[in-house]
Amino acid sequence: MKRFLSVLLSVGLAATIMGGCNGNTTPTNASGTASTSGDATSSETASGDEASSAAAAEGASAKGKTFAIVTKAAGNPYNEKEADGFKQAIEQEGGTCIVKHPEAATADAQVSVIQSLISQKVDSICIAANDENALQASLQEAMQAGIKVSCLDSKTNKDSRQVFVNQAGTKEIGQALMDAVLDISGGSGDWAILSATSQAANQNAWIEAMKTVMKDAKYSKLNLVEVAYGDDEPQKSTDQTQALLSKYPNLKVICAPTTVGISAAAKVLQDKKSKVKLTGLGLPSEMAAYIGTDADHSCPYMFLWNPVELGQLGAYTSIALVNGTITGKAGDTFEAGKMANSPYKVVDAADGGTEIILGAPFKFDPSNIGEWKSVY
Amino acid sequence: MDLWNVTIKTERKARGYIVADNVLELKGITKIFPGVKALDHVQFDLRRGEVHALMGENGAGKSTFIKVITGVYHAEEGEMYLYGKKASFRGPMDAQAAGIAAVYQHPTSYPDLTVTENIFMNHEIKKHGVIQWKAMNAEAQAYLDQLDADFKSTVEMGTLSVAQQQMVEIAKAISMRARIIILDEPTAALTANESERLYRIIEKLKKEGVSVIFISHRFEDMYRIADRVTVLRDSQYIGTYQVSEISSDEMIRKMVGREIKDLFPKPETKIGGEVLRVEHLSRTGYFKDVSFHVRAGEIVSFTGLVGAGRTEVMEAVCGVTRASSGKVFLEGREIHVGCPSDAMRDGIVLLPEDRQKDGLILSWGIGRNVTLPILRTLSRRGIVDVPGEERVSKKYLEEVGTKAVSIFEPASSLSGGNQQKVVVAKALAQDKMKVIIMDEPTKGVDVGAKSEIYHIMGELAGHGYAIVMVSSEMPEILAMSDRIYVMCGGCVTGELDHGSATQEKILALSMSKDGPGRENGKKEAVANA
Amino acid sequence: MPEQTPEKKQSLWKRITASREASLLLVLIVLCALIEIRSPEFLTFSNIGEILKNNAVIMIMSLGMLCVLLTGGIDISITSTLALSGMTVGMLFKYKVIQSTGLGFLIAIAIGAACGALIGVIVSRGGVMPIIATMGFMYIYRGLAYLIANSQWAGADALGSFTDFALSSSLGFGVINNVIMITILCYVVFFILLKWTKFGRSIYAIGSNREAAEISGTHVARVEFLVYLIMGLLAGLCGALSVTVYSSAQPNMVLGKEMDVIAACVIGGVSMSGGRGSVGGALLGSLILAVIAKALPLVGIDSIAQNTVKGIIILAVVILNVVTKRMMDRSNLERRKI
Amino acid sequence: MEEKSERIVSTGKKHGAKSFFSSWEFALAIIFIAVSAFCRAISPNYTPGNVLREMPKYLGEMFLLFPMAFILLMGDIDISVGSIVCLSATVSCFACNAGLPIPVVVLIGLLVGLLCGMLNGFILTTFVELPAMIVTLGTQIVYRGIAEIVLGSGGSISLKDTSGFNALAGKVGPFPYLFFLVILFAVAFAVVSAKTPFGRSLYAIGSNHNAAFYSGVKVQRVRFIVFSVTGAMAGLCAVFLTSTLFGANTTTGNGFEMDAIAMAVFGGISTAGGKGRLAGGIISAFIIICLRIGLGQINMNPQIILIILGILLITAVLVPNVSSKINARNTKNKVLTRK
Repeated sequence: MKRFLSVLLSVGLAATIMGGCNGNTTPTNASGTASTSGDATSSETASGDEASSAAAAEGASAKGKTFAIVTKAAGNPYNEKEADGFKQAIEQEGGTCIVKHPEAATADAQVSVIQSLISQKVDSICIAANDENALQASLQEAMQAGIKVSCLDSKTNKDSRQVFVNQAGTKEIGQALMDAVLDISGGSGDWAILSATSQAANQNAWIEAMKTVMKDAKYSKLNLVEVAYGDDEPQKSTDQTQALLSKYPNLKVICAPTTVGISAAAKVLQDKKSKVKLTGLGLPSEMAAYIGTDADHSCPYMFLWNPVELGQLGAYTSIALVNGTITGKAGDTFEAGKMANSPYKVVDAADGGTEIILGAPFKFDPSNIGEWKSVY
Repeated sequence: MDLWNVTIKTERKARGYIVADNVLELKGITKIFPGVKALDHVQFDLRRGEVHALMGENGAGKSTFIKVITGVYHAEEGEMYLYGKKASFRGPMDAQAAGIAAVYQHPTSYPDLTVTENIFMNHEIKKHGVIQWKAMNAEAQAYLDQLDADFKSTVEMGTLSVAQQQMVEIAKAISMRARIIILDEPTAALTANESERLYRIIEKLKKEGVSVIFISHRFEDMYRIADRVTVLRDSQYIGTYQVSEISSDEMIRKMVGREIKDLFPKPETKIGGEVLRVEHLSRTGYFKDVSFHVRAGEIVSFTGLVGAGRTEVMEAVCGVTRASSGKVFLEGREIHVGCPSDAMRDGIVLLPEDRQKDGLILSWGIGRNVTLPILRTLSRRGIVDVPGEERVSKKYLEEVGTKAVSIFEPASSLSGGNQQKVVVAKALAQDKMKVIIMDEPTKGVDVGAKSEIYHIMGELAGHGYAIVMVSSEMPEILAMSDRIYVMCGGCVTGELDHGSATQEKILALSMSKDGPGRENGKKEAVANA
Repeated sequence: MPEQTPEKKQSLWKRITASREASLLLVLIVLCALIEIRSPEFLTFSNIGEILKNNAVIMIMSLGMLCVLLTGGIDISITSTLALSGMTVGMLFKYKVIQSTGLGFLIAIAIGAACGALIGVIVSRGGVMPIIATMGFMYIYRGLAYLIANSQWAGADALGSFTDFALSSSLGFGVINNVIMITILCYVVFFILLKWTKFGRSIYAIGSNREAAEISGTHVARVEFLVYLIMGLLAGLCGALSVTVYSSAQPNMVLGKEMDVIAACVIGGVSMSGGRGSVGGALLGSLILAVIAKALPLVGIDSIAQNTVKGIIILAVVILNVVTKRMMDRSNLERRKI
Repeated sequence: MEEKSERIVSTGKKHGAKSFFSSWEFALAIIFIAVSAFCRAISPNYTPGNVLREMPKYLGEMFLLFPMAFILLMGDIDISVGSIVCLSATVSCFACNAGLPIPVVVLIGLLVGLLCGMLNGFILTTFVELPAMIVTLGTQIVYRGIAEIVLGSGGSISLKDTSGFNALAGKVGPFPYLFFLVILFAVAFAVVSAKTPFGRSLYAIGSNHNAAFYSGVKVQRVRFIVFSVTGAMAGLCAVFLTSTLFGANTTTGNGFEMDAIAMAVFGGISTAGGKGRLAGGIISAFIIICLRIGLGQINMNPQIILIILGILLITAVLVPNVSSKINARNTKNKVLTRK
């Protein structure tokens, strides 16, 4: 038995040390890493030459640098759009982009992704966190390793990031959703929230924002009966919605600030031809079938920002951080390519850190859903 | 009364009446397993309506030969003729279709299914693909009645005793309208009167023109029931003889290939003081108020019908199961045994009845099997001293004369007799041992090995161990034991000493009342394990 | 022996405790009654319909799992198979490769059957322990589902007419919803299969005594293969079903639900060592789980406590079963005259 | 028919050099070298420093591998470990936030794990008829469920003061404490399983628990001990997980049980019990870890990595089976040709 262990250990050390020697001789450049990755990753990472050609065209402020984006989970179109936007922007600027989807939608899985990125000596990491605090250790390690760390879509705590790229001011989202609820309910009545997982940082932030907004007198007739959690699973979301309906017979509005939850709820309501109406945050491509003001559509209108743009802004922020244009302090400003409200400004966030706000949430209604459903 | 009129009721195409005199004939059968030649040019023939005994030591190839006939194995060489026509079975189904049915040593039943399903497995009564439960239950019950069985066809197989399960197997054979029925050691698990009942059934079958191949280690079976006997030895064909014309000594010589002088060597040992005393031991549902004692150097045997509670008593004494009341004394001091390890600590060692299931770890080397109970004593600072372990196991295995290539040879590759020796060695290795309880020590053991085991018992007695033997075999009981306790229905119905004991007395005592089945007891023991 | 005491001698209570199905039915009825008292809207036609519809997937798959467990095996890859087939169909609709609902179902079932067949070969021919083989395929099929999805979902809009299937009741003669109808059909088919066909009985035979089955000429390997194939086939069907029911195909569909399926079977009295269990048991087991999941929010138990309650009930049911069996054995022993 | 002499001829050591080189563990060692070399080739960043830095994330799971190997050797299984990790991580986080000193927090973590394990053991040894699979399935759901209740609607907790746990994540040179601890436990468990009476009794129970019981092995006591130890080890795993995640949530430890079982089985430990050696499990664990790290560094799609692992697992079991079948056929033919 001990013999086997000794075999194992000696072998292991031998292999790694051998590795070490070679490691020192070969220069580690990340684009090389990307290109060795085979077809599996070619779908995700830029193939090197394309990037460099793009770089030649542009003023190439990111040439030779590697930028990584870590999404919340694989197999989710919203995250994919985000990543696409990020990639476009980076490649336009001539940098190399690494898109990393964690194995599962957990902070645990994201930790190993970050660790791997540190090994690859990327220049910046832009991450949509699955848990606000769980990533602190690894992200701080990354920053110590000289990697610029920013978050987008869903933030980490202030100590584990330099800046947070916020899709829309948490307050604005809360405000917009509350007004929607007020408007759809006709000013009074019971309403409920259908959220994603109970530990999703951004969800909880928006829910808090809504609650604070609700303190205002004009919402006094609204009565929030329950916050249900659908865990971003269609089945659980469906069950939860049905439970809400049967529990609160005179429920008027459900607000689902999650792309999975809202489509599940929309289906339930529409199938039942229920009088309960729905609003929240959802992907046009998923929700097109449900949006309409008439009786047989369950969702009069909903909100979202453009995930592609969010990704792009994330990319420009990363570049700005890497080039030292910004340090993540409030007051810094930077150019974000051809984006609408460029230049962007770093402002103080509620949690004591800093953030960059993409803009106000965008409203999708029957008038414009048709054109957007094909976009994202 | 005619067994077949039962089956006629079922609409299944009746097979044409057989004219050929030789129902079954095999020539030059050779079967090879990885590295081993299990059958070497064996020949055999079976006449219509005869009972043909197949004798031979364990490992002689009897079971393999049967499996060839029933199509489970496919012989590399040789032909088989069925009713004069050349036949070759691709699988058991072909054999069944050809009217060959086998009742195996360990009933190959489905414990979770009902008797009906067991009887009709693979030849269910179907109406366009749909199983007809009513008809099947009725027919199954009819067969059971023919065999005057004492249980219903809707009972779960797992709840029946071995004897009852065998009856089901035979009913199955009849239900398949088998013209050739193979009984593989049917009496091994049966007591005298259960065997008698089986004999009657076989005779009934004979009258119907059914041919029976009968495998057994008991000469009394052969002489009682068989017309001819074929002997195998070391996977070779030795010969076929008229039972009426061959003496048991000849038989033994042909089977063992050598002379065995006195099968039962009972040495005159001086009997010492009392070692084990059991007082008013009871276990709800199994046995009640059992008291007995054993003295040093004494061989005491427990006998009675299967289900009389003999095994259960011994298991309770050794802590396999808990007795509900009663006291156990070892050398005058009361002991409390909660589990086998306690019993071993005190010096009581049980050689379980089913050595394959409870006695040995078949996948292990025989050496390791021997040392399993004494590992702690063999280890220094918590680490097992492997060389020492191998020395010890080798010593004791040789002491009982185990025939094996090495102590690393897996127990599964040994014959029944040698396996039993390993179990004995395992007991001997425990130096604390004072009392050794052997449950059916010669069950499924061939003649040669039997006498060796008797030798060992004699020696053990000589060394002053107190020996308890549970057995159903009259000859060995009468020959080997100093005193005999007879049990029936969970109670000790009598105590006889070597001089006064006779077969008649024992039978009388063991049938003084009828007792419960034993299967649940076994099950519980397993559950506790 | 208890089995030999005639049935009529036993009291009704004994007969109920003796039959697993009966006692489970009792539990279910009591459960429903209690919930009904707490919240009267529970036993409404629509609500029951919802329960059946949302749990159709679990209920159907527990049929396949029943067969697998009966042979003494286990299959933890089913939800991955489900995701793979469901996702494929979803994508086919999304990219307008197919339009017809029927074709969608056929493809899903075919894929499921193929997955099951592969497992069947590995287990029955390759002699790999079922738990290991299916654990491997759990990763493999789930991974494939993700690759096929390629970070896309098939939403209601993309699926188009396929989603209507779960709404209409064309199969149920306009009364019973299609999904529920399919569930019922599956149960009828399997009830017949297991009770009245040779194949069904040989499944029991293998689980009860493998060697005996081999000796008495049952084609063990073939039956085992078929069992896993059937399991996969049902998983494929459920893939299509869950896509229509939730009108969305996502690669992480019903992640980790395989344990619920196994739990349903075990609660239903299916032995994990094989040979024991019935279609009725599977039905009741999955129904009890479904009712609990549905009822907890209604009776005001915080949905956070749902899992705890579920787990406790699983443990309680299996332990209770052991205890009652022991008690019956003891009473039988005491009835014996010595 | 092989020659059976009257006396026993003890044919020397069974585990001779030959059997060592033909052993599964040796094959695994080779595979390990191959994998290291492969990763080295595909990723320039696969350096000792990086590997050691990325390892702790995975090493924690090895605490589950060791006892799981014991359980599998006994022919049992425990699928509740992942949930035990979740529960004891949660509790120790609460304890830490309550301001208790870190040693106490660690002890609490271990204690919670131990208690969960003991509950498993208690149920399994009191109701021996129940298969471990279903019992641990039940407790799996319950333990995670309790964690969910404790965590409340937020569903997650994070350490207020991370300094204590930070200390646990410390390093000696490039080697994290965790690494040494894992090696320590690896040796300890390996020795126990291979060299001690207790270890032998594990194999005995797994091979034939009846015979083991009749031979004086206290089967149920052994099972209870092993399941309890498993719980405690899960607690240890939880503590170190917390030291990297600075918190816990309802998904903590998801699927750890499957990883542990996969490692053990890939290491040649049969789920049927009685077969395999812990060394195999340990080597295979390092193989899997290195493969994950290496493929991760070339940014391979995580799903493809999972597929690869799945295929590896199945082939690892399939290949020996098939080859043994073929061998059997060959030897048979040999005999045929000899005569």
